[in-house]
Amino acid sequence: MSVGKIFKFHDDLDTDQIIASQYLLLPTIDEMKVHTFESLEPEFPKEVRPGDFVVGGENFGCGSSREQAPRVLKALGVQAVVAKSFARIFYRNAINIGLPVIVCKELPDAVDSGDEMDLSLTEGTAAAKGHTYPCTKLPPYMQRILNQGGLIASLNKEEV
Amino acid sequence: MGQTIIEKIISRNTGKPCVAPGDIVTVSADRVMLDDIMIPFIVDKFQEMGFDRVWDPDKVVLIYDHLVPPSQLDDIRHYKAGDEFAKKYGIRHIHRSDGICHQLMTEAGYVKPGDVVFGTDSHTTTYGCVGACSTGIGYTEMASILGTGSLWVKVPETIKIIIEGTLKEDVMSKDIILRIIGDLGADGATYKSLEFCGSTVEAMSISSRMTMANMAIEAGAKCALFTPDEKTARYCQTELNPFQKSLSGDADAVYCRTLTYRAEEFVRVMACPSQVDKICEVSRLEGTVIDQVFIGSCTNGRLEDLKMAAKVLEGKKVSPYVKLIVTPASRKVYEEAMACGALKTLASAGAIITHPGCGLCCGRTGGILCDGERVVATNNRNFLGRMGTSKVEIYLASPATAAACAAAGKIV
Amino acid sequence: MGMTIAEKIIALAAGADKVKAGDIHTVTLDRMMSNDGTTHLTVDMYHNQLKHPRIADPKKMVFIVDHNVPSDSPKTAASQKKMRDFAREHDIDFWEGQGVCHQIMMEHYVCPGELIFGADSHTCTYGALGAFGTGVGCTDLLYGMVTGTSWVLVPETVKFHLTGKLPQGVYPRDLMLTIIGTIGASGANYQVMEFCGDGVQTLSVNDRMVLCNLAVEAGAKTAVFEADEIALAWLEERGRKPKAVFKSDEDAVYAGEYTFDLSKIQPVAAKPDFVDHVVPAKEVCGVKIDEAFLGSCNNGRIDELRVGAAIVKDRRVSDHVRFLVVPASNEVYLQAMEEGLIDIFMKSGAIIMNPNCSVCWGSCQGVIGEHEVLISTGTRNFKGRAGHPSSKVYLASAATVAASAVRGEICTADML
Amino acid sequence: MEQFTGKVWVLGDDIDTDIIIPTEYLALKTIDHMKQYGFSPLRPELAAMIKKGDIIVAGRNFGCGSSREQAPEVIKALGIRCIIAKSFARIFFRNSINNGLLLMEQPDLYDDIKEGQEITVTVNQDISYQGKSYKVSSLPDNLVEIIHAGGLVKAMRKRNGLD
Repeated sequence: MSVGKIFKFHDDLDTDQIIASQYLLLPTIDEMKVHTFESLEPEFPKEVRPGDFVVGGENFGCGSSREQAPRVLKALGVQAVVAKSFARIFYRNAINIGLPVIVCKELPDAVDSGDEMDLSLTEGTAAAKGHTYPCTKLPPYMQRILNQGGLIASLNKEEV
Repeated sequence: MGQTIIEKIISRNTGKPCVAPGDIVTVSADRVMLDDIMIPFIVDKFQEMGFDRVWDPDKVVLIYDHLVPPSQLDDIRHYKAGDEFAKKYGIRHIHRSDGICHQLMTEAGYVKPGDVVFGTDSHTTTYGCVGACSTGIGYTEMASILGTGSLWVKVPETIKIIIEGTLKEDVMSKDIILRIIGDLGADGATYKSLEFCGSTVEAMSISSRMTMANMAIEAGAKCALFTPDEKTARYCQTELNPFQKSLSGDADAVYCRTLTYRAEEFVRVMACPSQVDKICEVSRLEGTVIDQVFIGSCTNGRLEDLKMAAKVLEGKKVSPYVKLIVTPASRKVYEEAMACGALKTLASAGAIITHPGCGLCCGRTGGILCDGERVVATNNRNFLGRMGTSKVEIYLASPATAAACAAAGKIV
Repeated sequence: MGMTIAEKIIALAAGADKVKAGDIHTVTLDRMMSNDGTTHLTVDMYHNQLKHPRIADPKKMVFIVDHNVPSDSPKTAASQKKMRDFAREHDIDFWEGQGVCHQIMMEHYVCPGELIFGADSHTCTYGALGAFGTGVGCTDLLYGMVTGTSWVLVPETVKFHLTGKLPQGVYPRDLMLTIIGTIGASGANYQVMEFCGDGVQTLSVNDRMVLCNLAVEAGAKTAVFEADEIALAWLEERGRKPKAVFKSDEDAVYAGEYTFDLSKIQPVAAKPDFVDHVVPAKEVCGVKIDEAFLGSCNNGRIDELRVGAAIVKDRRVSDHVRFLVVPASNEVYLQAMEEGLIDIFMKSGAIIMNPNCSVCWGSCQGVIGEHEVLISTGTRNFKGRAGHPSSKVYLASAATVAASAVRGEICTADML
Repeated sequence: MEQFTGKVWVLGDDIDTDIIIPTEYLALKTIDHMKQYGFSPLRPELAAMIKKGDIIVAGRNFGCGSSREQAPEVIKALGIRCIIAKSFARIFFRNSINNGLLLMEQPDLYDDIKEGQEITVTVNQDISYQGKSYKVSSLPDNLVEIIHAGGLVKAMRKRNGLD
């Protein structure tokens, strides 16, 4: 993990905002990803760089079960999503596809879009603006899936 | 010298004793039809031309059908443009979700036998089913008619088509018109008027005649006319006046061409991809696997079409992995097809029944297909890319044939 | 220490005597549902990412094309074709254009006691029959399809004690929106909402589906009712038998408990752009609308069509409103036709579309334009969900939606 | 006599209006938004290759199909100077004249021409291609009037005393 730029979003950020319905049936994630955050931050797909972070408030990723939501973020190179809390399906989907989702209660209120952040998954900390904030650690079961690169990668590994 | 139907209508409209093919005359419009796809363009041109009033708002009918229900954000702009225009110029005849324009124009009583009518859609030829001279024009010309009430036309030559005898049970008027288009070619009637007569035509319902008048444009025709009769009078809820009664071709009228058919010789046919005049007997296409069937459109979305489809599908199911999409031509057709049980039969067979409108026929939404898919459809055009990509194969057929194909999952 | 219904279902699926909240278990899935929102991605992963592509049991799989029917573009058609071809090749039950996936599942598959994954967030609907249905992404779905199993974190259960009976003119949708408004959009995150109490007896399976369906809008993993006599009679009519019928134990552990007196519930609306922005419907009366939608897996069943039809009967939909009526399934459509409801809607000027997700999913059919306002019986009112980012969606009951369609602005049925 | 020279794009028989501009693009805001999709079902690359002043030569029944006036407008917006075909469909013919897009019927040129070659057109007289002359007939007077006015809109503006 390394330092990246923050893109910050509001509480109850729903999956329709991450990727709207009309793009979900496009053939590939690559065709969808240019529409990420289209109605909120249309420039996001152009501005985000590999290693950058998405930071949210409470209930990040609420709404539909569309796995396209974490996948477009991952395809754009988002290193991790840090939020005060996550909606259940988004959280599970993100882990399944190997996108780290980090619960951190304090950091979201202390940062703004454009700030830099450093995340240490092993230490379970996020650092920004000179402060280091503790993050909630993933349960080992989920950490293992994440470490293996996602659920399908773990399935393929188990079958060696 | 005698006159053809179109010559009689134009003579009467222009107040001349007679007109001859090739004459260029200015006619007054008895009615005009504006559809939702074209309305913003019409409004722009109308304003650009500098008109400050519509010549006769009661003669104007505005119909939303291609974009109902809306499927893209821009569609809403078209409704708004239409609503604003209607409000500003006092247009009262508006249909926002009642069905396809060409169905509504005669069904709702806007067009009577002998009328001269223009519409911003090529299938405006449909109203020839009640003996009206009707034809499609572009939006610039529509804007000028809205301002002036008139339009120049060249009096067309007429091709007479005589059909005598009784059709076989599984043959519909769609099979007839497809065969005629095949014989004439896609440009065989360009700038000409078609005139249908003979015992077969006399025995036909107005719906069947509509199918034929509707598709005349696919042979390039300017219009296609049937002699108004008692059925026409009933359908139009009117009594025919002497002029309307006179609308048949005179014995000594001059025709540029006459085609004669025996009804018994017609068989079920299809127009094969991707030309409307590429006609083939169904028997020669049998076994071709299909992905989708569409029954609807201003060509074949009427009650008799839905009843025929229901008769074929009674007690059957649509073949697995095949979609049958049924789009009634109008709200009235929908209600009648519901009342007689046709919709129930179709829905029980697994058909997808949508709200009346142009649906898939105009290629905006309503069952768009992808590369490698094949569709049998009852509408009027099988042009390249009309219902999806250019690698979609479209076969045009009658509702009876289309329904049979839906049950079989292949052309039968 | 006892177990809740949800815990018992998970225990059965995990082959464990006992499970408790917070445990992670591997479970055998009873059934999996996937729709055209994501199946094309699942199929791609199946072909491109698996070392040993296989399907544990095709009979447990159901594929349903419902989101974008009839298709609106070649790309949509291609994604659906991919799904159709896969179903055909692997002998997977396949439905297309026959209704919204959750309605099809309830009509034809779901049984009490089953643990069901659906690649759609509203899979929680199945709790109406005492099943554990939950929404997952397509990777989870793929894993389940390949192995027949999955992992679940046993959720806590929150008890919703319902008492009394809803007043005339107030509907289960008002009740559920009120509950979500009370507990918030993440008020039950990762939890199970269990409905119980004497009020439950007044609710039909249809009503219970309305409640369970929206549980995900409070963040819940699922919602569940005990499969009582009402549920079992409904099931029997359809010729199905339960897998298992569970009651929560007296000493089961709940993470929280709420009580709602049904007789106190009033017509409500959820204001844009969040499902938990719930206010009394009277507070939003007068808002001019451009479109009204009666349909969806939440509120497109025969009960709601009856309510809507009774209101628009002998009335005309406002000239400036597009009123979309979309039955939740072909079965619902046929019944509504039989009862004369479709005729009433047609005569009122409504637009009646084929059973599908329609504008609730918001990508094509019935899309709303710039600054337009939709009042909907759909599941969500997120920003731009139904069309242009500047458009607004209000959620309300079928009665309020139908009345508003007639009036041209938001109003409750008693105001007509 | 008006005369011009241009490079030729050759299209076939029955070029329909759905090929010229497919229905899915008809509700785009302006002709400029639409024109990139001109001829896309048949030759998706064509629209980008057409240069101002180019000429289309085609076979029979050019412009058959729907009454969409976007068809001649798109062709005009792409920069096409004129279309020479064996024959034209009726509505397309009217729409083109009304928009000031020049059309000529010529029965033989299509059979001889190769794409990419240049031809010289003398309006109302003939077309010259590789030293050979192909006759064209002149338009009826009422259409000449519309073209001289610069299209129907301009003719109406004149009528309404605006220009």
